[in-house]
Amino acid sequence: GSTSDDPTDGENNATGDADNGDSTGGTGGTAAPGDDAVRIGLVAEPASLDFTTTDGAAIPQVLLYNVYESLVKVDQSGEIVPALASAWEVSEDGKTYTFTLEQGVTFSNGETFTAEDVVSSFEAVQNDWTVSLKSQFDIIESIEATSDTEVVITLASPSNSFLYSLTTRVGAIFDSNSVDELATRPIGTGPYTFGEWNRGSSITLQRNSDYWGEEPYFDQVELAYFSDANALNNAMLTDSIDVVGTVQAPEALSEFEGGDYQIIEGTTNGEVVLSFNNETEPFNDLRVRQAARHAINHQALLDTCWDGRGTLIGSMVPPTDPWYEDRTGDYPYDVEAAKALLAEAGAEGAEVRLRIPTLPYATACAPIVESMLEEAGFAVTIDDLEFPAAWIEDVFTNADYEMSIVSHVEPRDLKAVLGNPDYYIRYGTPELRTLLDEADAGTEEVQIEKMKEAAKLVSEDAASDFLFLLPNLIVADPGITGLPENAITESFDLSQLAGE
Amino acid sequence: MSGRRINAPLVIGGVLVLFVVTMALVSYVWTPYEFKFLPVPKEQTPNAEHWLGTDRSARDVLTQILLGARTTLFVGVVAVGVAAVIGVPLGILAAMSPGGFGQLIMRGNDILLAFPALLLAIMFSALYGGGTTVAMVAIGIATIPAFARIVRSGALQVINTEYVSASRVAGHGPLAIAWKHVLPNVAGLVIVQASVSFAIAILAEAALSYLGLGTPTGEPSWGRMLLESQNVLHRSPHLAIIPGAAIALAILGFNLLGDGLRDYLDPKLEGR
Amino acid sequence: MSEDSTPHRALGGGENGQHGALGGGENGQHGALGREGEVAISLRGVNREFRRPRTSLTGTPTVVQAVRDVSLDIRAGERFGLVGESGSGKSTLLKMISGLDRPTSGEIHIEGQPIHASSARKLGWLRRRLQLVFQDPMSSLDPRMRIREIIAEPLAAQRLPRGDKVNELLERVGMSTDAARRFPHQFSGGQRQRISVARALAPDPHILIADEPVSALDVSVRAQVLNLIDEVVDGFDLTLVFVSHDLSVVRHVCDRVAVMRAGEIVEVGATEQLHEDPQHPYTQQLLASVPRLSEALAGASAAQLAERTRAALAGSGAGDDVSAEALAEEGARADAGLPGGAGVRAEDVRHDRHEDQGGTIG
Amino acid sequence: MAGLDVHAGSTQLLHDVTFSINRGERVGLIGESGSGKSLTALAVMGLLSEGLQAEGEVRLAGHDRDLLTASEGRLSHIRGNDMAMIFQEPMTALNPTMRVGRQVAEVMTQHGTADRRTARRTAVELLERVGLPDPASVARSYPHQLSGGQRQRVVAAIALANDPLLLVCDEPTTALDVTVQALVLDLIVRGVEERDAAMLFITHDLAVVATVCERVLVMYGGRVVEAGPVTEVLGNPQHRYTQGLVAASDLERARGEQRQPLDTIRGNVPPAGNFPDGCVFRNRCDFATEACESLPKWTPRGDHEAGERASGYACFHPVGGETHE
Amino acid sequence: MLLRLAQRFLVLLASLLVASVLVFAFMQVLPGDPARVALGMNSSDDSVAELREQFGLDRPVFVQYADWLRGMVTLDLGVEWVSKAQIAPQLVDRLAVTGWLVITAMLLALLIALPVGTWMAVRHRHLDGVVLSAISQIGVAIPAFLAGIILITYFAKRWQWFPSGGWVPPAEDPLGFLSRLALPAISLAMVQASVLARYVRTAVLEVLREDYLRTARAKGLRPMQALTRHGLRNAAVPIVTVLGLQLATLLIGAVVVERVFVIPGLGSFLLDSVASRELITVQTIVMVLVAAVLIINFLVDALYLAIDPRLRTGAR
Ligand SMILES: Nc1ncnc2c1ncn2[C@@H]1O[C@H](COP(=O)(O)OP(=O)(O)OP(=O)(O)O)[C@@H](O)[C@H]1O
Ligand SMILES: Nc1ncnc2c1ncn2[C@@H]1O[C@H](COP(=O)(O)OP(=O)(O)OP(=O)(O)O)[C@@H](O)[C@H]1O
Ligand SMILES: [Mg+2]
Ligand SMILES: [Mg+2]
Repeated sequence: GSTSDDPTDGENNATGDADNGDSTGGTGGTAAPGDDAVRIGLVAEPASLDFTTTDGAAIPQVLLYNVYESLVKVDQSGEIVPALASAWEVSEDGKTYTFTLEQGVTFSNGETFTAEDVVSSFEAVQNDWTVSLKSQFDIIESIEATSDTEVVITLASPSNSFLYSLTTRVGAIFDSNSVDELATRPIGTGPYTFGEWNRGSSITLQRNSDYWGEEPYFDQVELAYFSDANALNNAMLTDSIDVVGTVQAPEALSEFEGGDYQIIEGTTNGEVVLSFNNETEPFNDLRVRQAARHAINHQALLDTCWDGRGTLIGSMVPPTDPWYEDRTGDYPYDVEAAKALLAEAGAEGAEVRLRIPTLPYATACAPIVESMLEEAGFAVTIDDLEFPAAWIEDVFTNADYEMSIVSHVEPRDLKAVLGNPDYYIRYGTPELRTLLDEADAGTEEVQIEKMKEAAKLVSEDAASDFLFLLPNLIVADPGITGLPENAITESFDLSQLAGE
Repeated sequence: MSGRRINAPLVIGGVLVLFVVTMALVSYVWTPYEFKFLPVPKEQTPNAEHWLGTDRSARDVLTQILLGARTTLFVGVVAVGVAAVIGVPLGILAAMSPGGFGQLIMRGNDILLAFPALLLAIMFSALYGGGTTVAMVAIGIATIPAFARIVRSGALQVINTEYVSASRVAGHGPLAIAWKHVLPNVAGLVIVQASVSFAIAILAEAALSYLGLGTPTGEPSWGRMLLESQNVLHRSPHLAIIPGAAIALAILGFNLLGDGLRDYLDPKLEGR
Repeated sequence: MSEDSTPHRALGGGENGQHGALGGGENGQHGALGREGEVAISLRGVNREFRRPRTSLTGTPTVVQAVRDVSLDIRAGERFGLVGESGSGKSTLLKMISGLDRPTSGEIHIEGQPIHASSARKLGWLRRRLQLVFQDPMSSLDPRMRIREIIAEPLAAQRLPRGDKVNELLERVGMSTDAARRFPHQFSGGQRQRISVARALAPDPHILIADEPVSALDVSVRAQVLNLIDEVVDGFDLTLVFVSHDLSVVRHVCDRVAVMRAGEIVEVGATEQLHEDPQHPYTQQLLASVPRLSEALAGASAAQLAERTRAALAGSGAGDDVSAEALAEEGARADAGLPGGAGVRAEDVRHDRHEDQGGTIG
Repeated sequence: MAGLDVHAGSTQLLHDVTFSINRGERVGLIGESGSGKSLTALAVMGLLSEGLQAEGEVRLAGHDRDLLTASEGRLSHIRGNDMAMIFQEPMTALNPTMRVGRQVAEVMTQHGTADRRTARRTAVELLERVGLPDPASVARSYPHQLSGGQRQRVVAAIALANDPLLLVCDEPTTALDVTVQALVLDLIVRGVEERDAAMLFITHDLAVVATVCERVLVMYGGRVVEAGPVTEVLGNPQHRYTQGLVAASDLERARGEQRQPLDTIRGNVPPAGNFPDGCVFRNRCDFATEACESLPKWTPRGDHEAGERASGYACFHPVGGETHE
Repeated sequence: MLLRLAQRFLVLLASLLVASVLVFAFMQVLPGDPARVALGMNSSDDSVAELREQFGLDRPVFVQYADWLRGMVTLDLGVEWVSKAQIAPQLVDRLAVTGWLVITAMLLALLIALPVGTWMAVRHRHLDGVVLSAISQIGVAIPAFLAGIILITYFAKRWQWFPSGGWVPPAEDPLGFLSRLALPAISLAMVQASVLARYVRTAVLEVLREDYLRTARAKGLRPMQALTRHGLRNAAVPIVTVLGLQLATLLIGAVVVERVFVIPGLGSFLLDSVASRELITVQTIVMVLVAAVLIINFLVDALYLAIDPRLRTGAR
């Protein structure tokens, strides 16, 4: 993972680390459990607690790795590491996975965790889940509990992404007896148990005192939800909360600089995509798409709308993925070239609607994108669509748009976003799909090579423009450690959280 | 005999309103820059090139203020227009129609009164998405009762005057009376109400924009400027102070103008 | 102008059991006029009821009999007076005669044509023949109209040629023609009444109805206006119906007088006769309670006046100290929230004045 | 009251109004609308509205201080106690949200002439004495439940409650019907007589003033133009204005076989501040000459025990005395 | 009096019914399939259909309406589509929060506006009265949310006297409750106080011109005595009218202030529910707000009857 602490904050950060240096020796540190509580401010409150039926990143953010655990998980450097499975083996043909499970694990309702729970959880994904993510398990041919502590999963074909998918919400293990109460009382094996949910303001998690692993430091973690970035920052400044989980307004960071705060800047999986509707005029013409890519001055854009925080990427791959390549040079900022391309396509003055969701990064960047595109000869109108409802309806479901700005935060989502011709970007060319399939089926090296090709393809074919990668910005009181500095999983992993 | 005295609120309000109108008019022929991202540093404090500085998207603030005046006035004019065009005839009708029907109109009016501008705007924005037009229409509809009521009470007084009886004896029908006597005599009330409603419309637009339901991203609007300056308040307070002051002054202007007009225009009708 | 009217002369006084004689021949003052004897206004059994909203859960809605069973003939060229205390139904009666209101029951004919059942739309002809002058010099002229338009209003409404009529009328009522350009508020009460008279004369009516036209004026101005009315009635050969609560004014202006009380006409008769020899106790009471300058100068005191009034009251059957009836009438009027009363209707008070500043949002 | 001037900003509304009223005397004040009658009454009571400034002197027997310069607190003690007032409009003169009985009782508790309980009781008695039937239930009523005549009686009860030395009445019966007027006038006069109080009675009805008062002041344009015993002033007016008033109100003279036009005063009362200099009446007077451009002197008529201002007139061309030319 | 109340009550019921039809009809035309929106980007068609069935969206409109109405009356509103949380208890909680905020703000505003407005009227010809009046004009011109932002900047961020937002129920932590209530209530109250003070000024000025006040002075009451004993009750009639209206606007105005101060009241509930297309919830909240306004109007009418005897029966 590429961690880039804010340089101006070095001192604070160092102090914070030094104080806790010995108590939190990385993974599995030995912080003495105390009675403390910690309050973490976040922006997007989940709509529900049940991610088996409700989509959205906010639910797994709270529950995954904290309340629910999976067999394997992704650590801060992007590695897949053991969780409920202490070890696993993959057969030669890449189709059979054998997991050895931890012993002595109980659910927070007292039930013992066994291989049966894994089977029932995974079968539920295939049978009962209603969100489309369930399709990740379509590849599973069979799931079998060979003993109380061993599970064997057989795939229809080899897939590099399968193990990775187990680190996401579909891999979450539920107690087979309490799935009826998913929406109101989540039961898992994680370091925290679900406390209560004050709708509109907060969710509290309690320390799971029977946790099979290292017990968390804090007795209680309160996740406080704020309607907007500014309110969140204010709460931090007035000491109502101890941590800003994700700073949604990078400009605000300067307010914390020089104060008694630690600022952590990590990376995310959130590619901010200037998406084109590849199916309709004018973006069904490659030259128009290329013109749009040339028209954007990415550095200036990032500097202006996100205060220079974040990473320029150029394609749909974050630097934390193994197949990352710097593609920012594919379409350098060149207004003349853009104009020429537009003229060539006969699309000068092409009228496009930039239909954006009402989310901070989109509303901040849209006016600048608009200005830049107009400079190159597009006629742009910005359309605010309320998020989620209106945006999902118009852009996402009906693809009634020419351009939008959305951050795609799911890990390794090139395939999901661009590989599916029915997805709202309406790209998914056969050429790309072939590449993606080959990558998934091949060895690790093949996978990396094919994925690089795919990333190059979508960039050069200008399937969309990739504005930048959202930074992960955390502000915390100096004494707090173990915060997940990179938001590269679906979870806001609180297991390592500690204080002084 | 007539109370036509130029008074301080009238003058101050008039000047402020005139100032806003001038800004809006000027924006048609001249703005210092185009309203767009400029290749200059963002969040500049006022300086020689950018008299009011630049905003966080590196756009010229003065330009935005000038264009924002246009949006503000536009919202006000349309909202007040909608309200007046529907509310005034409704009020007159309620006053002039016999018995039950007038009561019915007023009861309906009471129900509409229970949907204040902001609530209607939120409902409308759920229906049609946010946006200036939606906001204007919502504010306009929510303001209908104010017009209908004030016009009805004014019209009732007019109708009970002897000159209306005289007009009936002269042979005028209800329509002619409404046109020749009622309307001119409630015009003062309507103008005052329009001015006050204008202020309310500006307020509502600002609030809606602040909620993200008013003027959309990329359009010049004072409420929006206020919203967009929130995150940089600590380091560029002028980005909030300038539009904040503009909003407050415009509201103040219209309120004062309304008060002043109330005193200036015929004191007989409203002196009741 | 009798050629287009169907005279209703057949009806004398017989069938209505009022005091005094109706339409009889005993008053011959203005007998020499052209339309002599023709009935200009005829009322038969006219009633007007107003329903008041119920005031308690159990009570029944009250009905106010503003005018009850009035039958009356007013002949062309007559100067007819109507007196009575406030709330006695004078204005209500006038409104019905002038087609501004319709009786609950009964018949009204103007110059022989029925108006009691006609909708306002069909009364165009009436507007040409009958005009009104009102009491309040402040509210009887539209403050937003120029005098020219005010006077020409009946002409405009009836699409009559305007010509130079406005100036003629202004001169006729003793005002200079440059008044035409001005607005009502630039005139005093007396002048406004002159303008009202001018407006009433514009369509060359046959009948002029005046509802307390001088009650709100000072004596000096009152004299001017009374002279004017006198003059135009003679000059234009009008039938005059003149309402007042002031007996001496009616006595000065009218030939024949009807006395109203509580919606009823209690006595009708020639002015002088009625003054000299009032028949009905109520008329006697009214006459008794009027203070007179001559008497006062001769030494009559307030006590004597009151004594006389009380005696008359006793005669008319009211309580001996206070006229319970008179006061009750007034009270009822106040309750109704009518002009002069202090009653307020909640619907009208609510919001009206205060809403105009509106609320705030946000 | 001596040399009272009242200004509203730069316009002078009252000029040198001087008169005195003896105990037990009833003085009338007549004149057309806008001649300054109410202003005079309010100045006596010290109730002129804020925008008006008064100069001169107002004295009340038993109080050595000039009331015009007296403090508000001092005036409050006098008002309602030694000096009371009845207003013109009975419909609005009472507080609509307070029961009548309390409003009457208040004037007594305010001045400590009775404690709360006795005040209540006395209030009912007073209501009875002003001739209200069933006074107990009237006391429990709100003003809107009473008729105009009844209300005016209540107002009279309030005014008479503390046996004032001076009662000021501003057109107390103008809004009433004649029958009621006759009774209310009697009631007021009796009340004043019983207490041997002085009364200033304002009206524009000459017959009323003649019935009620012994002496009368005629006002026009903010000046007293004529004064004297009622019989003299109204029976034999000297000032041309008084003459005009008397003639115009005499409807009986014009009656006869042939209807005659009434005498009138030409023109109208000008608005405040627009009266001519010199004789205020000269622009409406048929007898006006150049001499009238200067202020006419006060000509005493006979010898009145209350001083020369008590009876006389200010006119260059008095009726029957063309000698002044 | 009873009759008037009964009549007004019937009108209230009818108004509520009409308003409910309006609200329901309005929500019916919301674009987008609420079920799909509720389920999110990655939902399958089957599950959408299932949800529709589960929540009865496939039934005839009037059945849905009747159901909803019954739910409102019996406070059994069912569960939210997405979160599956019971609506009614949330609604009650949120209403309580907004209620605290609005009522506190109103009382605060009244406490300021009554004396200040009266002062402004009594001294309207003097410098202090004019200055106060000018200040109130400026107060009216500052939107509550702007006031909130300013208050946060100084009182929360700079001086750290109060938290910048959030909420705790009074029972849980009375001090914390008060400190969190303070700023939002003040920012609402500032504007309200200005508006009200102006109305109080007008009303008192009006009353000062009344004859009965002159009568009271003629009785020997000092000007202030006359005003307090005779004037204020009469001035209360128009003020109560405004109060009702202002309470209504305050209720809705709280929406924005709740946003600024991150208060989990009815306003944020509404905005969140609109954003996530919880149709029934939106519908219900809107109805609750509208009903609140109508009920406030009714109470204002009832208050009139108490204040103004002229509106009770005239019978003696
Ligand atoms: N529109 C109405 N609704 C209810 N009652 C009415 C209405 N108009 C008149 N009345 C009642 O009818 C009665 C007669 O009223 P009207 O105005 O005719 O009296 P009036 O003799 O003209 O009195 P005034 O001399 O005061 O003008 C009164 O008791 C009044 O309360
Ligand atoms: N507060 C004031 N400011 C300015 N002018 C005033 C004020 N009060 C009264 N006036 C003017 O003073 C003049 C005399 O008024 P006043 O009320 O004394 O007349 P009045 O003789 O009592 O008339 P009325 O018979 O109508 O009661 C009027 O022209 C009036 O316009
Ligand atoms: Mg991604
Ligand atoms: Mg009348």
